[in-house]
Amino acid sequence: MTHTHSVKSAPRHAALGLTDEQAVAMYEKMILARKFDERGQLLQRAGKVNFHISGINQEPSQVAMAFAMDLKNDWFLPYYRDYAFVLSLGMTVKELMLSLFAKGEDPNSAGRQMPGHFGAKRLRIVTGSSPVTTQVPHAAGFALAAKMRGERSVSLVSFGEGSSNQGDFHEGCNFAGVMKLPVIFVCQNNGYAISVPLSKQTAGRISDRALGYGFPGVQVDGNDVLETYRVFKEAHDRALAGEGPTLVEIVTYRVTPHSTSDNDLVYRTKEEVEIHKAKDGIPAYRRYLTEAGLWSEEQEQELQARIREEIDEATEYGERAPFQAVEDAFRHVYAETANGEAI
Amino acid sequence: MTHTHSVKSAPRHAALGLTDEQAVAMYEKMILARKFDERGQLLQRAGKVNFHISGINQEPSQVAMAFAMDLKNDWFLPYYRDYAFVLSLGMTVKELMLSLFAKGEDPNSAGRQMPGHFGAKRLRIVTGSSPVTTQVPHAAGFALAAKMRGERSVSLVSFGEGSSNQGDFHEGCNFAGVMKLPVIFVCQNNGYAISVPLSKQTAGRISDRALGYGFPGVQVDGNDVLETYRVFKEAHDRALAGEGPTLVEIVTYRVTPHSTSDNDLVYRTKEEVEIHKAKDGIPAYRRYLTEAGLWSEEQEQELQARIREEIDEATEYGERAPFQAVEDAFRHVYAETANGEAI
Amino acid sequence: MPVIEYIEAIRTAMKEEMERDERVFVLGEDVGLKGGVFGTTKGLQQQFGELRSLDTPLAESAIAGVAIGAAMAGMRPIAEMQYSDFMFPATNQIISEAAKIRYRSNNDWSCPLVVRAPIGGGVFGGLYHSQCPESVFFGTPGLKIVAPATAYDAKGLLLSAIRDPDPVLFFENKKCYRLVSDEVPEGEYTVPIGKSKVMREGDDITVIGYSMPLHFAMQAAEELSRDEGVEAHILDLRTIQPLDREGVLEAAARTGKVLIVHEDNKTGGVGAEVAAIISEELLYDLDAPIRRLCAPDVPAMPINPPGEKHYLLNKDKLKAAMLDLARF
Amino acid sequence: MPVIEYIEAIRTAMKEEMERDERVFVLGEDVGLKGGVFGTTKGLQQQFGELRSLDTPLAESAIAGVAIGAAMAGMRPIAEMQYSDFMFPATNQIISEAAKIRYRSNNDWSCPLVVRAPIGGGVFGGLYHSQCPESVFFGTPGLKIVAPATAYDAKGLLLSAIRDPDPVLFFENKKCYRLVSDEVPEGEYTVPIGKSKVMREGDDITVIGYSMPLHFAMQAAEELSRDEGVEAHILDLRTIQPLDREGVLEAAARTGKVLIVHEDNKTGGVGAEVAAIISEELLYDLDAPIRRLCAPDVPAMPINPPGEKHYLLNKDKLKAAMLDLARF
Ligand SMILES: Cc1ncc(C[n+]2csc(CCOP(=O)(O)OP(=O)(O)O)c2C)c(N)n1
Ligand SMILES: Cc1ncc(C[n+]2csc(CCOP(=O)(O)OP(=O)(O)O)c2C)c(N)n1
Ligand SMILES: [Mg+2]
Ligand SMILES: [Mg+2]
Repeated sequence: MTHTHSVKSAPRHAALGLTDEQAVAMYEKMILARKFDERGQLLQRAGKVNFHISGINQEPSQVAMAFAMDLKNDWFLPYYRDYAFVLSLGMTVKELMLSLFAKGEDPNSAGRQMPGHFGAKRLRIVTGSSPVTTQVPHAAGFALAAKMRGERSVSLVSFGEGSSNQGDFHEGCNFAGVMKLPVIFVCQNNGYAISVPLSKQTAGRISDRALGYGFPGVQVDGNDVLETYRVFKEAHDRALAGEGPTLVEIVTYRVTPHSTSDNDLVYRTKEEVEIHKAKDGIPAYRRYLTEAGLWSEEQEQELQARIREEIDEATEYGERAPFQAVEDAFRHVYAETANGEAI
Repeated sequence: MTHTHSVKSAPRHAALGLTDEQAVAMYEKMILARKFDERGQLLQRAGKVNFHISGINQEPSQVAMAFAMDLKNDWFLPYYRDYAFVLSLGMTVKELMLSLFAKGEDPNSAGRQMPGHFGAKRLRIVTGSSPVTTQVPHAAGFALAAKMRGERSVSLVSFGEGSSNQGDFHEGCNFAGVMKLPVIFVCQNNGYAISVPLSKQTAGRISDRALGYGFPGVQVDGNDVLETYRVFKEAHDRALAGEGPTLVEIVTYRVTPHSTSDNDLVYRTKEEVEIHKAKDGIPAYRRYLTEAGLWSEEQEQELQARIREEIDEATEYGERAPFQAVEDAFRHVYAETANGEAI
Repeated sequence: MPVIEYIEAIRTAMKEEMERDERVFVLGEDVGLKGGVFGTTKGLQQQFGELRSLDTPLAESAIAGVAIGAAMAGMRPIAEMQYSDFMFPATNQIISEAAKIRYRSNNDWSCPLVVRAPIGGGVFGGLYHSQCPESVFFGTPGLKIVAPATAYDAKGLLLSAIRDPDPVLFFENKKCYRLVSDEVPEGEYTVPIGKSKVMREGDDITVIGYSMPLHFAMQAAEELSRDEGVEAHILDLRTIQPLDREGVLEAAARTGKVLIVHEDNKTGGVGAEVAAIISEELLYDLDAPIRRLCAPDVPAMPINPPGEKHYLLNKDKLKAAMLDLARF
Repeated sequence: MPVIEYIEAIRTAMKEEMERDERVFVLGEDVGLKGGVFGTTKGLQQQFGELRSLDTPLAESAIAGVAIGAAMAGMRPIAEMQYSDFMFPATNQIISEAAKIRYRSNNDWSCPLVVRAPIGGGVFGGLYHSQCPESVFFGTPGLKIVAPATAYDAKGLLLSAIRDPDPVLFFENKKCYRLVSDEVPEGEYTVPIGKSKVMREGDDITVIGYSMPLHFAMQAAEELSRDEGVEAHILDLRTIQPLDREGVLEAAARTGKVLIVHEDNKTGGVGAEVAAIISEELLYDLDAPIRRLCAPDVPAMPINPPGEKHYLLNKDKLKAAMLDLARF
């Protein structure tokens, strides 16, 4: 796929159909996600929570993909690093904190699942599990349901590049391809699957795989927010136009260890990480907004303060909230009747 | 991949490195397989056996791929239509008949498995099962073992185009690709998976899938014996040279119903089948041999007679042979010690 | 009431439910024009179109996974596995996903899915067209599993399965398809999931089982009644998960002598759990050790006819075991 | 004799066997430089190189399938599943292939493969990092399944598993990794597959189980001995397939009161088969109904600490159940 940035006079975001408010909102979501994520790391180090898994450095593209979607009609099947994505879909920091602290009020799983296992029907975020890539055929199933019911709905599913080597990737993509279903497959290629670098995962290029399923595959620099938005917008348009799926490979890099349980310096160097940290898409996007006259130092400080407060409150709330009562720990294996019996 | 038939003076087969004897032997194997297969159909219709599954029309390319292999060192993982392939590897018609009649002497499984489930260690033919595509990662495993032991051995695995949509295709190809293993993946694309046409299996081209695993994919006309041989020879050379796997998509057509249990006219027309029957690669190859001065009407009659006799004998032998004794029916779940106990 | 074949009962259930509820659709390999390799979905594509009787690519994990997605989206998919032997590629989708969706989301999401799969041997299908995979899925909380033995139950349980808000594995016995026929009401009725059924009353021995072997038990029981004066009490579990504890205990208590039968191999089968439940609850009411008559612990039956026969249960094997127990 | 950790025993077994036999290699996710997510393969890549401690792509069906191919080719692969929760994508390769290769080829081919997978909870891993998948594979003829509880058995059984001519599933308990240490001889020794071990002798009640819960049983037994004068006889199955029938029957007969324990959920678990065997063979020697103490029939434990604790067995739960049985 080739493309040109055609409109000369309008700023890039406007040319892509984004309002100034949206362009700014995107920035705010990135920062919110980054700060939440940093807090998660702190809380784990402080021994307040057992585990945190980070999406740092992947936020710019996650926000971009969310903003290209139709929040009222689409279906979302994120993976565990998608904090910025789900925050952009309407999940709150408080909800993420409830999940991080595994508390009963957590809408994702009532503190049953690990953090990063998103799910909230009200936000059309589909419940996810730990075994990677199982959500890929589910996304095809949501799209099939939409097609059958004649709904204008697209499903977006994301996963890592390691996970794209599972059979379910192949089967799900092929199914969606042959039925021309409205699905956007998103591979967030961050270079590692725990300790295993891309070079040991595959000798091919992930985006090239789409060809074998009969639909387009696009590689995009995840640090380039607006270009990522453009690619998703196009994929979304194709899906709605009945042209079928698109595979988007977001090229990014995992700057944190795999999770708080991982020591990444066993398998890569600090230097390598630093090189990629320097390419962070957030400052670049901030510069873009500043140059476009949409952002200022004052706004930045206001935002940082607001977010800190939001996260502080959420942290406190999450920490204090009760766990799910143990009497309820075994409920919902099957549907219950009105009086609480299994049917 | 493009290629030219370069050597002008020498006949095509010689230019490819095939001796006259080999060129003729290839023809004989095709006829043998065809006649065996026709007998299988007859036997089923006569009620002598319960089931037959046919490889008719796929023989030319199956023979070509066998002749490109090193029978002493390579490993072979065929699928159920590969009669011509296994006959070319050294399995006998008698052995195939024993399998068709499910008799105890059948080297493939002692009459435990359905016909078409090949396996014979002495011929380096790896035991296969019914669930399709499981053999694909096995082929990578054989190649990995060869690599570890420094053996000059290639593994060849075949399967249908429907089967290429299983997760194991993806996982096996990707594994072999990333480790540059000496494997030849062979998709015998015969247009149908039971009743489901290619157009409902995938919107992509099978051979294009190789790209996503970082190795070449080639499509070849399975009715063109010598071109198919050339493609396999090249794949074999690449594998031995340490250049990794090749995916070969043989374009062919299933002229018979899926098996003797299938009525294909429910889902396709007689006309469609006739068109493809007319493209049979065997007469074309016979013409080639005749024009090259290697084959005559007399030789043809001698061959037909010889094969008829061989098949008659094998049929009689197979029919008369005993079933595996029921006392042995439950043996070999686990290894036995010398005195017949499970260890 | 019309007497119809077991396979016809299954087809009718799908057809009627697809007429009643447009969320219901069937997907699988060859379910479309061909109507399935056994003919179970015959006519559905003609009546309901390509989308609702959907030929899928040859990929069971996708069949299950796509169906799970569609179920979460509010549809009522029936995923057909061509043979139960071929559902193992879908294990991860069934066990990690379908079974856990409600629980892991604390009831926010659910997965009203039916997976239909033909089990059992006796069709000269050999190792991979004859298996009983029950024990693989049995014991996975979050799944329901049914395995009807009669046409009546096949239709009634399939309607219940389709309407059930949770994932149900529907194990239909391919040998029953055309061998078993019985009275099946026209139109709607359901057989409740989780309830066993007394097929025959008797006071001498109790036979507990499910699916095809029960027909051998019934034949054997008639002969034993006639020839030996032994009266067998026969319980069809019908649902194997959740097991009908009360039904099992009542049937076992009735005679104090229990024979459990299934075609799945013995070790680790459903019969072990039935025996364990009885030995947990009824130990002092037993007049004989709990016996199990099942397939041998061998991967699956050979295709050659003597080997297949040697492997499978039949009326005579049942009769011998039942008589032996009666005489204990 | 040196006292070492359970995880160290596993690592040592692999290391020593890789030194002894160059056909042995380990493959899996992160088993190379990282040495596994638990550290089980630490140092192996440094010692044996990239091929023999092989980082695979993230694809369990390929890990199993490639290992099966290599095993048929004459190698002795050890396939590591990062968590047993993630081995379900490999189910088809394990059940349809590894388990049936010898049988289907009438002994022409074989599949000497070990699949190692960490089972069990108590590490705040939640639904998908805590499961016990035994019941899924248990009952599949052609597979052997071991599940050691001690460092000694872990090493000895792993050596036996690697040398076994058939596929062995090696279920190591991740909670045991660093919690359990015991005396382990240096160098070579094997623990036979298929033989249980009496961990403690006693005449009042019999506890039969495998893996982590046995340690709770041992602690509870000491307290019961001291406080109540109840002496428990404790049998470690060690191998869950094939079950040691004689060992089970002997242990059950010793006291006539049997409690079966495992962390896998109750219904359809290994305990059901143990109960069934006893009720088949020893009915008249029992002084109490056969009891089972297992995880609840719930998909898996929640990650939140109270929920996890509520789900898991522990010394107190064992003690209460053992005392109750003793008093029966
Ligand atoms: C089926 C399965 N196997 C193994 C794991 C353990 N695991 C969790 S994350 C992970 C690496 C995933 O890498 P990638 O897909 O690249 O995503 P990333 O974490 O890099 O974002 C692994 C192996 C799992 N969750 N599921
Ligand atoms: C996992 C699995 N699912 C279903 C089947 C049943 N089945 C046997 S052959 C076949 C079609 C195979 O089609 P293709 O791969 O194109 O090979 P062909 O028969 O056309 O040569 C199917 C669905 C099977 N054997 N294995
Ligand atoms: Mg990654
Ligand atoms: Mg085909």
